[in-house]
Amino acid sequence: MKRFTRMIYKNPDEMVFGKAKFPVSQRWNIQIGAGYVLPEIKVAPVEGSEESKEKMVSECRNITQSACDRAVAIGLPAFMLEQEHIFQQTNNPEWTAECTQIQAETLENYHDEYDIKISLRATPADIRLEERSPGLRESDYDNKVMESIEASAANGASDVAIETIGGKSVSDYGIARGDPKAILFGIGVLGSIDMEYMWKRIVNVCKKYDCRPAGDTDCAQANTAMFMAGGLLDKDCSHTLAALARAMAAARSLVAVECGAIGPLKDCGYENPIIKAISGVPIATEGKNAVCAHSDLMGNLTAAVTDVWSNESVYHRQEMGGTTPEVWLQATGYEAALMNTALQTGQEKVLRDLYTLTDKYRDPQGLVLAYDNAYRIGEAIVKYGNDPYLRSRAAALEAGAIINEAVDAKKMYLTRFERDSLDSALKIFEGLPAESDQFIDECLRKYSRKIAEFDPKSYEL
Amino acid sequence: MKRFTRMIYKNPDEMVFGKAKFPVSQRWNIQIGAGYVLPEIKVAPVEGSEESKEKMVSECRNITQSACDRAVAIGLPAFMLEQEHIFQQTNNPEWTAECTQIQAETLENYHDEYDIKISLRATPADIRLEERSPGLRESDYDNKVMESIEASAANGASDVAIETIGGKSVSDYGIARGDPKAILFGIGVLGSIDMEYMWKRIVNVCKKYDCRPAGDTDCAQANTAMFMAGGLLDKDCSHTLAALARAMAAARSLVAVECGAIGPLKDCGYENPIIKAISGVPIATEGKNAVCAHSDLMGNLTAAVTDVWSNESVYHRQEMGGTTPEVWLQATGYEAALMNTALQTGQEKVLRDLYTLTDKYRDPQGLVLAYDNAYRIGEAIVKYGNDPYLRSRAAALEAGAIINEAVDAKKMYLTRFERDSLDSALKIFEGLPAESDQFIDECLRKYSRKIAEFDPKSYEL
Amino acid sequence: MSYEELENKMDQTFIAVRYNVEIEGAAIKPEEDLDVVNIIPTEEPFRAIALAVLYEDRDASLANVEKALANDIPPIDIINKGLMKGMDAVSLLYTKGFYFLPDLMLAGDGMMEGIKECEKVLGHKSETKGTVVSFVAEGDPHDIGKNLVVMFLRAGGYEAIDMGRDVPTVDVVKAIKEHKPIFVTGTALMTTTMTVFPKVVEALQKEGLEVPAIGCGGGAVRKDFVESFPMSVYGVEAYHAPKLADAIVKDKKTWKDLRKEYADIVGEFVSEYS
Amino acid sequence: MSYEELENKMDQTFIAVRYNVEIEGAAIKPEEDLDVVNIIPTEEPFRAIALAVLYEDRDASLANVEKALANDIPPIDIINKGLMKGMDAVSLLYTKGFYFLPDLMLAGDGMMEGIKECEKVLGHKSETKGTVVSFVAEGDPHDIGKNLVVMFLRAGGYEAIDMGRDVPTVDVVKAIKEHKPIFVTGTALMTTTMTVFPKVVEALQKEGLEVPAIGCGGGAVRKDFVESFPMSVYGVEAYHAPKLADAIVKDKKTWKDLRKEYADIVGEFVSEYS
Ligand code: B12
Ligand code: B12
Repeated sequence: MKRFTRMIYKNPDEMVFGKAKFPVSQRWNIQIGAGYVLPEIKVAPVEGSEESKEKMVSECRNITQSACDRAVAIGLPAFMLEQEHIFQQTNNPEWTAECTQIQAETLENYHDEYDIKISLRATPADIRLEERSPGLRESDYDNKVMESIEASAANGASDVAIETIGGKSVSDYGIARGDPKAILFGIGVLGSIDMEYMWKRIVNVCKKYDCRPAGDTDCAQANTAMFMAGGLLDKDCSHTLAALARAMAAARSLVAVECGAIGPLKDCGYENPIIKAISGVPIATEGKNAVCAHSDLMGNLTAAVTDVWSNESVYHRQEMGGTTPEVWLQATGYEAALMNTALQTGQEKVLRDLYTLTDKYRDPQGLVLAYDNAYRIGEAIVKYGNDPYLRSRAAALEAGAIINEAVDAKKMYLTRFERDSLDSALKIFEGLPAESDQFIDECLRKYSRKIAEFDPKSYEL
Repeated sequence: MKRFTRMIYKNPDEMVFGKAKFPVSQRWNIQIGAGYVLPEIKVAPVEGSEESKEKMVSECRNITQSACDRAVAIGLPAFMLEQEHIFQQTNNPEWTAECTQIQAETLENYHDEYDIKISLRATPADIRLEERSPGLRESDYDNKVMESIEASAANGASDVAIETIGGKSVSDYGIARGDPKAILFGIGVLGSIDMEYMWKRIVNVCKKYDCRPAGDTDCAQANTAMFMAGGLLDKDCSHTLAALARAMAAARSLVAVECGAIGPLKDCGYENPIIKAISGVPIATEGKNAVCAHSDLMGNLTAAVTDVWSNESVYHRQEMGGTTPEVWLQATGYEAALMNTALQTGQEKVLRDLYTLTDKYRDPQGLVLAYDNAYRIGEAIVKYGNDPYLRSRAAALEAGAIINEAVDAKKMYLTRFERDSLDSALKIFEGLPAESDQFIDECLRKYSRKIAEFDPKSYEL
Repeated sequence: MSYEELENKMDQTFIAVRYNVEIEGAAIKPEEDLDVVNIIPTEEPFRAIALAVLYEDRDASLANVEKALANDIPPIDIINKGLMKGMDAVSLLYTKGFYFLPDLMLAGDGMMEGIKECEKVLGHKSETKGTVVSFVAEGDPHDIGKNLVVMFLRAGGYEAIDMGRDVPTVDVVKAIKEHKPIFVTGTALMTTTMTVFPKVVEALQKEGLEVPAIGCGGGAVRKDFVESFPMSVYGVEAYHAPKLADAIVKDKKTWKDLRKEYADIVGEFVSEYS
Repeated sequence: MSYEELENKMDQTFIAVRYNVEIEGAAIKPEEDLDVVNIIPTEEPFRAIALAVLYEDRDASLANVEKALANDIPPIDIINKGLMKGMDAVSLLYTKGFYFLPDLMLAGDGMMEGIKECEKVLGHKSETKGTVVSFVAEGDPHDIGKNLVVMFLRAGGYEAIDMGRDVPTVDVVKAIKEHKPIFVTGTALMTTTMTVFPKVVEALQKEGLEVPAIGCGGGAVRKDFVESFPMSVYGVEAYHAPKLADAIVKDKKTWKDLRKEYADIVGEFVSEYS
């Protein structure tokens, strides 16, 4: 496995939505990152659809057909449909097979009739449970995940993505207690180890089919921190600490690309701009059109360098304006159209900068993901590119420096809680050992004892 | 009453979002059209809330509080809350009073605590029924509407708006049958007559209070046409005819301003850009963040010269990302933030042009509302400014010319249905009498007979 | 860069595809459509009568009917073999996407004109497939959807009693008692007026009355709401109304069947019914 | 214009106001907060024990408790007059917005450590306000919400049985039989796993079992869904859990009461309960 030790982008200004250094081609005449932005639609299966395979297949078909109907009704030239599997789909790979197949068929019909460009993303669920022996590796659940990935690839998915959960037990502990060391260990070390285990296999499976290995997000860790951080007035997780967690997540999610994933990276990876800067792969992101799913503090900023623009996920039901697959594809479709107009008229950098500046100082989490700062974090990562521990730590330190500079420049203002937790985290990180082995040893000793769910065997430690 | 016979804007390029020639000031430190765009949130009361005054009051309070909570959670500097009354509120003015009061109180608390700028818009329902004697004038329903407007003004609304329905009986007939003459009569003549009747009284009521008379939309007519026109593949109303109806609607909705309404004009008036060009008042509009309510074919274009950006209306219920007042305020709030960033950085004209060009050629309805074309239609209207009939006709002819020029330039492509209905409508309009009286006479003779609901007495004809 | 310069840089199809234009086939004469050929009678005077409806020519329609009546053609035949066949063809062309709503409305006007002439000779109302009662919920002024429903029902051969809008719930119940409809259609466009539907059902149940089905539709009405009380079925498109009525009349379907078989009955994918 | 130039033109407060910073009051010492003064005992050694919890000092907490036990202070008093008071103050500061979740977690760790010491002396588990069973629905891996619920319940003086995540429904029923909880909390973050809740209720009903209430919460769970079956109440925030439990234990509230009085019971505006 080749680690990234240099940046693919030469400077941040090169980065812009709709264009990636390494565009991806898929069936049905789709190119991603090749000069246009694709809108994405994703809808959660309705309650009850999990009761039988037939219901789930019909649900998947219905979501697909509604999305297609609206796409042609409003003239979208292209779109991506993602299906995030629920437990039952992944746990029963034949469900995966049939669901994927009906979706592929439906999409192909529209492609044939209207010449519309379509991409189908399948996202099997990572149903592994660390606390249930034998844990993350070679358990029954682990096998089902791989079988489902293969069933997706074999039955018409244009690409597969996943949100793996390696290291979650430790990072959860760290996030809830504001313990920066646990977060670094959970994300930077354990997360990266598990990524390698998963992604080498995923890439091998995809090679057998006309299906691309896309990417993985640190939903289980950095998004948990972001969720707990919540709005400006919430008090469950410091927003500066969440910003550091995000920076570390980039070092972790990069591993998928190092194993052969080619993008577009999955939508809920808010760390994706950093990975794009490092590796040049196209990315999916979400923001102001994902308010149905959750509230973030950077609804525009996340569009700045995106290639696929997503609604994250929404209940499957009726709105006054149509069904939710219709309504939310229209939402992301119109935003993508705006970006494409900018690309066509050569104004993409202006729009990118407006997107960015709208949220750059709304919250420290947005600040570190502004494309210029994302690039800086990327540089910090590749500097220590060969060592997952050191590169996550470097990412966190750089994110801290970025926040502190903005504070000094009187552009970012922090609450006491944010200020204190940042200072304390940076102090801890600065004092950590320079050797990975030593850090791992320390952490194993400390956290194996404190965290019941954490099982070093799941990471071959 | 002074009719507009000259344009307030000297050229289309002067028009941009967030700025109006005549900004409006309201309580709670709000300025509209004074250099920033306000997001608007509107939520339909849940089923069952109509059962009692107590339920409706509690529903209104709840919507308000949720919206405020999210506004401060994501750092919005300002927003507008609109409450569109349902039948029971308007029909029972004491409901209006109490609902408005609780909303004003709740907003004021947030204003006091957070220094957030807020505007409260009340939109009483036009519950008059032309077919139920004595019709639109001096019926019981008519009185209730005025009482509700007064109750809104007296109990804390920052402004009042309304969607009056004069002329609907005839325009409905015309829209369903593709009869351009009926549409012109219904919108241009009957609509304008009824507007005058309503708006002179509304402006007088508002003068008594710290409440602004805002505006009126042609929802009942032009939006009905737009709704029937639907998506690209729908077949209920020709999109070219809907475009002409929209142009006529501008001539009709302008009457509110001529009677003393000062804006921001109400969100669902897609004709508002034309009226802004003519009169300089600020406007509310809706588009890509109103997909919850309906699908239009110009989700970005409608933002180009807006001052208040609305979600139209959504079910009151839970999303994964919070309650709908929260979620949809966040949606409009983030878009308004983008526009405000553009204003701050001097890039507003670039963003305006991107918004416009994204939809200019998606559909003929968007084409005629692109700000340059909206301006042209405005010029056609003021040229015949003193005559409601002639100015609506001129608006329609100009809209037709705009579409035909775009077709000739090979920028707009029409279906046969659109082509034929446009040709036929323009031919009919060109052949109409040059005198209002003669046109009215002809129409009275023709449509009184054919349309059971139409009652000339409602228009003093 | 100026607006014009920006505009000139654009390739519009990159942003928005006008699929309506893209997929439009060649223009054909309506009577040459293969399915229409099978519907329009070959025998005169019925062919001329049907074609006048197909061509939306109200005057010609009237003249044809008058001539046929003068020639002692039975009014029932004029209606069933002529006017209705023309309208069937029109409906079909609408479903196929060649005809548009105004075509339907104008053809319908022509057909109704002809039927009225025939009824004058008959001395009574002509037979219909059945009676339907249509209303807009109390407190609701939105009536275009209802108007379309009524139009489609009439075009489909039903007698549709149009009760108008903002109709007091008691009046709806009264009308149901009076007309004993095979189907009731209710339209509401607001969350706060769709609550009338369960009230109608309750009132009917109290009086021990039943109708095969109440179709509830309109802008803000949701399927989950409509299915939360009995006797009702969620209606999606106005042109589904006669198909639902047909299913009731011809296939004796109940509201329970309609809920289950909706998409099959209307013969197309309906997003709300997966 | 370059990115930097654009950025330099901006007045950020025009776009986004950092209300968290704007409304922040002056820093105060936790023990000087007026409400905290009323909670923390003045008498030693209880004051020192409570303050150690308030300061989230696990080592000091343990040392204080050991000293007090050595001095023959009854373990029950150490828990109730010392440790729990400290935790009450911490919870209060969290509610007031001065303390944050990590404070709660760390103070909780300190408290638990102290309680364990006391229990060693007691020879059995200390009395709690009651037992609660907490689980994450079968097929659902999301567990942070549940972890918070468990933490808040424990901080509030309840024995919370943490069953983990992806818990087979039969095991939940078994645990309820075994522990006879005064309250059950279920967490599900997916539309397709929240359907476990009514199944639990059904299983209980089949066996003729009842619990005062099952609180159902989590990301994708909606109130309307939870209220579509009996015995359940929709839970919004994790810190509401002990308040709901208190209402059950102290005020004998049933699930029906909880549904009706939720906002009052938790003492704040709750958007989902208007
Ligand atoms: C045009 C319009 C108006 C016009 C109506 C003109 C007219 N000719 O009817 C006017 C201006 C009068 C109007 C007024 C108001 N409106 Co209005 N209006 C609309 C709008 C934009 C379009 C409605 C329409 O004509 N659609 C086209 C027709 C053809 O559609 P349809 O009736 O739904 O019918 C279709 C199907 O539903 C089906 N169908 C209908 N019934 C049945 C039955 C059966 C059996 C079957 C099979 C099918 C079927 O057939 C049709 C398709 O083929 C809707 C938006 C929306 N999303 O629906 C808002 C909307 C309905 N209005 C709304 C509101 C709030 C109002 C007002 C209360 C606003 C105010 N305060 O002024 C007032 C009402 C005042 C009052 N008296 O209470 C809200 C309702 C929100 C809510 N509470 O649920 C909506 C949803 C807009 C929004 N998102 O805010 N409105
Ligand atoms: C982080 C996250 C993950 C992480 C979980 C990490 C973790 N530590 O638990 C990981 C990566 C594992 C994950 C995985 C998946 N996820 Co996920 N995830 C999320 C996310 C972004 C945040 C969840 C979270 O931790 N929130 C913070 C906690 C504190 O909130 P909470 O649990 O809701 O608890 C709060 C309240 O609900 C309350 N509460 C909870 N229970 C109770 C009980 C009582 C009694 C009371 C009073 C209160 C209460 O207390 C808390 C607040 O104080 C949500 C988004 C969302 N809107 O919720 C999606 C979300 C839940 N995930 C979703 C999906 C689809 C998945 C996957 C299926 C995706 C996939 N195919 O890979 C997988 C699951 C795989 C599987 N095994 O089936 C969807 C579910 C959609 C649906 N079907 O309904 C969501 C909604 C995102 C979305 N909009 O698409 N996810």
